[in-house]
Amino acid sequence: MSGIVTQEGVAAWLRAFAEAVAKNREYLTELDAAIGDADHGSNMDRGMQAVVGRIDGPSAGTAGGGVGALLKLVGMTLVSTVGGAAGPLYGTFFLQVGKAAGEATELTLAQWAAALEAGVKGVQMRGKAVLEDKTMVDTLMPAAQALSAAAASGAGLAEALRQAAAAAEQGMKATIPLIARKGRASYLGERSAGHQDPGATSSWLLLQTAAETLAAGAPAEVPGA
Amino acid sequence: MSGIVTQEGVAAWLRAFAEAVAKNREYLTELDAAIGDADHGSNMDRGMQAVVGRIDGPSAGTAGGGVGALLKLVGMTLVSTVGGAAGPLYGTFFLQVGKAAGEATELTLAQWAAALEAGVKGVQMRGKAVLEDKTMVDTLMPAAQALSAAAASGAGLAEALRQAAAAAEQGMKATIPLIARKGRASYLGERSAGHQDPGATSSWLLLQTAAETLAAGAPAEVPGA
Amino acid sequence: MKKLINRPEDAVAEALMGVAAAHADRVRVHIGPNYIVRADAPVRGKVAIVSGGGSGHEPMHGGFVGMGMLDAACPGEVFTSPTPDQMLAASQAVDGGAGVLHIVKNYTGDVMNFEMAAELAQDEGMEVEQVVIDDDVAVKDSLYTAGRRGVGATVLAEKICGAAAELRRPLAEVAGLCRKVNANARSMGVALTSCTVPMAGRPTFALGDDEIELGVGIHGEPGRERRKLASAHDIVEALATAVVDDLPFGPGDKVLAFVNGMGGTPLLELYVVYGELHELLEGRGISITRNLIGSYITSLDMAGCSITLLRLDDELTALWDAPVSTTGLRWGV
Amino acid sequence: MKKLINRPEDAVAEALMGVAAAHADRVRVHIGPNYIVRADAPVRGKVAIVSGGGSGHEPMHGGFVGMGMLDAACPGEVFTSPTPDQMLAASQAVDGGAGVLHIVKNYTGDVMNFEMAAELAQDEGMEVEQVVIDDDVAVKDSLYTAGRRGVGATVLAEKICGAAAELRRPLAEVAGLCRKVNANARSMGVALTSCTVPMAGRPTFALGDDEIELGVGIHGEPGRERRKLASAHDIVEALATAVVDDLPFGPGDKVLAFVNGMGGTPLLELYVVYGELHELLEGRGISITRNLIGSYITSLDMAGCSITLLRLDDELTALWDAPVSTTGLRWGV
Ligand SMILES: Nc1ncnc2c1ncn2[C@@H]1O[C@H](COP(=O)(O)OP(=O)(O)O)[C@@H](O)[C@H]1O
Ligand SMILES: Nc1ncnc2c1ncn2[C@@H]1O[C@H](COP(=O)(O)OP(=O)(O)O)[C@@H](O)[C@H]1O
Ligand SMILES: [Mg+2]
Ligand SMILES: [Mg+2]
Ligand SMILES: [Mg+2]
Ligand SMILES: [Mg+2]
Repeated sequence: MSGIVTQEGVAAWLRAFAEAVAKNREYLTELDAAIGDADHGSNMDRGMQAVVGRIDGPSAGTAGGGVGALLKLVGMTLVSTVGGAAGPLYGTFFLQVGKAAGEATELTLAQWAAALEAGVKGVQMRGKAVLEDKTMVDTLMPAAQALSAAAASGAGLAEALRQAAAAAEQGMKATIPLIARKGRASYLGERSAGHQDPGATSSWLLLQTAAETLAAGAPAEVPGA
Repeated sequence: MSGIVTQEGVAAWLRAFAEAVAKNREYLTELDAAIGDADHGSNMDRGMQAVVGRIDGPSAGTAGGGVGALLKLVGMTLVSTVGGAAGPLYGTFFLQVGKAAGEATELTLAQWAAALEAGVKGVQMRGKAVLEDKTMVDTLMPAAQALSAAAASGAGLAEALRQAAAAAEQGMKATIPLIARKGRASYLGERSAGHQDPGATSSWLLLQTAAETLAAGAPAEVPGA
Repeated sequence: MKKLINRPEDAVAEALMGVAAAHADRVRVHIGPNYIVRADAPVRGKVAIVSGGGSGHEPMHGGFVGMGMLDAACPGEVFTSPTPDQMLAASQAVDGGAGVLHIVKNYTGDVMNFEMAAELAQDEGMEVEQVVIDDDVAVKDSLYTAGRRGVGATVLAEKICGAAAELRRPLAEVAGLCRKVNANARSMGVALTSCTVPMAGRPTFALGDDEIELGVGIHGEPGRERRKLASAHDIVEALATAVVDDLPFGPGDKVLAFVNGMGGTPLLELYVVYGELHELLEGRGISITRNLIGSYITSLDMAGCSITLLRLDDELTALWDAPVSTTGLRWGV
Repeated sequence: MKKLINRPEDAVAEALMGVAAAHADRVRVHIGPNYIVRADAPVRGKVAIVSGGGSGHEPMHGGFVGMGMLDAACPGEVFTSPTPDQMLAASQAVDGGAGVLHIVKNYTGDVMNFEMAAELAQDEGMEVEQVVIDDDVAVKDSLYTAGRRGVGATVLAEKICGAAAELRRPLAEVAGLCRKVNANARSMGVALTSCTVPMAGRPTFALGDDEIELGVGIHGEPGRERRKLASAHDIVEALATAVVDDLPFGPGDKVLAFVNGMGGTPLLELYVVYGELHELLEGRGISITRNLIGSYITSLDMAGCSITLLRLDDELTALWDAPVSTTGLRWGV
């Protein structure tokens, strides 16, 4: 076995994502100012601060229930603190990943990839966006697909997460020329082209921090193994 | 007799005053902007345009009734078109001058001076301002007194009007250092000092145009006669 | 200057035409001379209440014409007192035989024009009483100046006197109530930005990006002090302290608290102000038993607010609660 | 940025505290999650009506809680949709056993959060219907985008559905009425200046001294066209023509005309706008049988206005006329 996703790894990932959001708060808000309403950075930061407060707070750990319970707590927290479009979307994402992850405290790469795919489906069910609508779906969907493909091809966890992050980055950048068809940016019509989507950008941070943290607890991989 | 005030002379005076106000409209408003609410020029202009419209309008002249009736018409017109502080004050001034002038179509200098004094009393009755409150009274009162004094000393009409205008000018300039105690400028307290009072300035135009027009119909005077 | 108007000189008249078109069921608008009267005027046997002043303070006064408040309002040009012929014609139109009360804000122009109107009305045999409102503590009261300005208390006086008139109280009593409201009310305002008079085309006064004018008048008259921009907490403290200390209001007093927007300030901020005021008064043992929050006596597009406190007793409270039906203030009917 | 607030991040919560302090007789304010409910909630046997959205549009929605209108309002952060837990808790607090109607303005965030709230409520056995309002003709309607925004019609729908609920009409019927209002209403707005979001600290968009944004959204979203500043006549023509032609409204139609201020525009100007609108509609054979003029769905301190037309029939007219008792809208009681 070339690496498993553990509950501690997931917690580390969430902390790293929160930190990345905090660091990129102004940047995300600036991207949103160009084609939205200049709040994506503060929305996500408010939400992820609340998430960290809960998973590291006094009542943390007492809940038990494995990776699934942890991620459902994250989803509920985002739903109730973020608001706007990002709240239900990221909230649904984590709720669905958590549901798919179930009560296990450790997941194989294949299980983890399937859980992510479920999360992306949740986002699409909630927001009805398809690829190239210039949303976070443009980042999340290719990333989840890359993860599944890597798992199917027998790649190790760290390598698979790297491939997912690379796909995420590509998807994020691909939003730049697009004309938005969903969310607030769609009011701009053609004037939305030429700007990178803020939600696609925060989603890239999500995948990037996953690559940096999720495989950390796993045994070192032999390249090419 | 060294000159009488005729109904035609009074009409010419009113036209000249209207013209002077129109020409100084921005100036009066600027003075009012400094210590009031920037409307004295437009208030007086609106009123005097209406006055000219009435005394030269289609129904003009049919009224009859001499100088008194003419000036009462002026007073009523100002009262109903100017508003603010200047409306009742100038309105009362002309109403009282008209009342004192009575039904005559010609007035001697002494009669005219007495009429003006009645006008000033009207202004004071209405506005309760005394000398040095930094108002139009500072122009009107010394002017009327100068006119009476000249009449008593046997001066001719033209000379008396010149002396009244000179007193008016002096009174107007004397408002500059004063701290306003009446009207809108009084809210400024000490900050009103250093500015010439707008109402005192329009009153100077009134006396100045009187000197230029009221004696015009009268026989030329022999200086010193 | 950015305004939803056509020619500046037509703004007041066109707004009046809008009022006429909108509210024919409740008011009649007369143009030349300009005045607004309630549709059922004159009301037989009822004291008629007439007010007026320069335009630019809407909904005051035109928006307060109706059952339980004003019988007539006389709008002047923007920030310019109306003329006596307006007040005379309006008074004649609403006189129901029980006399007419003129509620006058204390500005030299308003006072003199209303005075002339009263003289003319009395000449015609009308019974007229006038009460001058002067509640603005930003201006020092003195016999030797124009005195305090009339601001927020005007709205309260019009409501309370209107209720008394509906109860068919006689003229002397209604006028007495008006004086009582004035005696028990104090106000002060603050500007965050200047207003812009349409005819002038530019802001009346210049205020730095980080400055406020404490004690501003509703025509943009200067106040007590120009200050650095401060928190709602500090601004309310400055306004409320000046108001409370002037009357003074003391522990055990019951008050009506009126937080008024100047025209350009949104309701969200007025509620922040009200929250601060509530806390401050509670700390001083003064209890708010009635309140009014909104933009009722405005200064065109000025951003800012004013605070008015009125000390209440049972009589004033009952009259405040009585039904009123105007476009600006309405309850109980 | 000049605002009567303390820390920007506290503005919404402090305004809610102000509402709580001011109107304890008519509403209860709950903090964490934030919502406002009428003081007598739940009303047994009555359909409960819940709305909500970002703050900054006051008096909408909190000012419309009360008899004859909303049972609950859920305020989000400024211009940010509230969260499902607010809507769920509010719905639970007002459910009188006859079901709950959620009136939702069509913005992606609002729609999704209300959807999640409905799912949660239904999980708990509550009967919930949702109607999405999308009346802003400035945005092209399309299946492939977020669709038209919800603006002025929201206020009218809340009033009319509230009246139907008071008459104990069943949930399906009240929801149907809401859809009927939405189907018969169209709006468009104009900005003369940008709004400034407290947390952002500077204007949302830049507009030249001689420019206006035609078709602006209530969050400062871009409109159809940036234009040179124009007369009230021309601006009303642009707005009203777009609105009339969209439904379209035609000769013989009876309409409710709603002239709404964006927060920084004084009433005087709204009446000038109303006068122009009245004339334009008359010229097209459309008669205004009801009207509403004032700042009811605002965009913080934005200067500007919006025009909403609602085609009326006897049913809608009667429900509009029915008594309502909220701090923002009140008559008949
Ligand atoms: N229907 C949708 N489906 C997926 N993602 C969406 C959708 N609508 C908006 N988004 C994402 O949400 C982001 C905006 O989030 P945020 O600014 O927090 O919310 P809001 O738009 O309500 O202010 C967009 O950049 C986009 O990626
Ligand atoms: N009580 C008063 N008595 C005499 N003159 C006065 C009085 N109050 C004001 N004025 C005069 O009126 C002038 C202002 O007139 P105007 O600007 O037209 O009216 P308002 O002050 O109402 O805007 C002042 O400059 C002053 O000369
Ligand atoms: Mg956003
Ligand atoms: Mg002036
Ligand atoms: Mg003036
Ligand atoms: Mg947002």
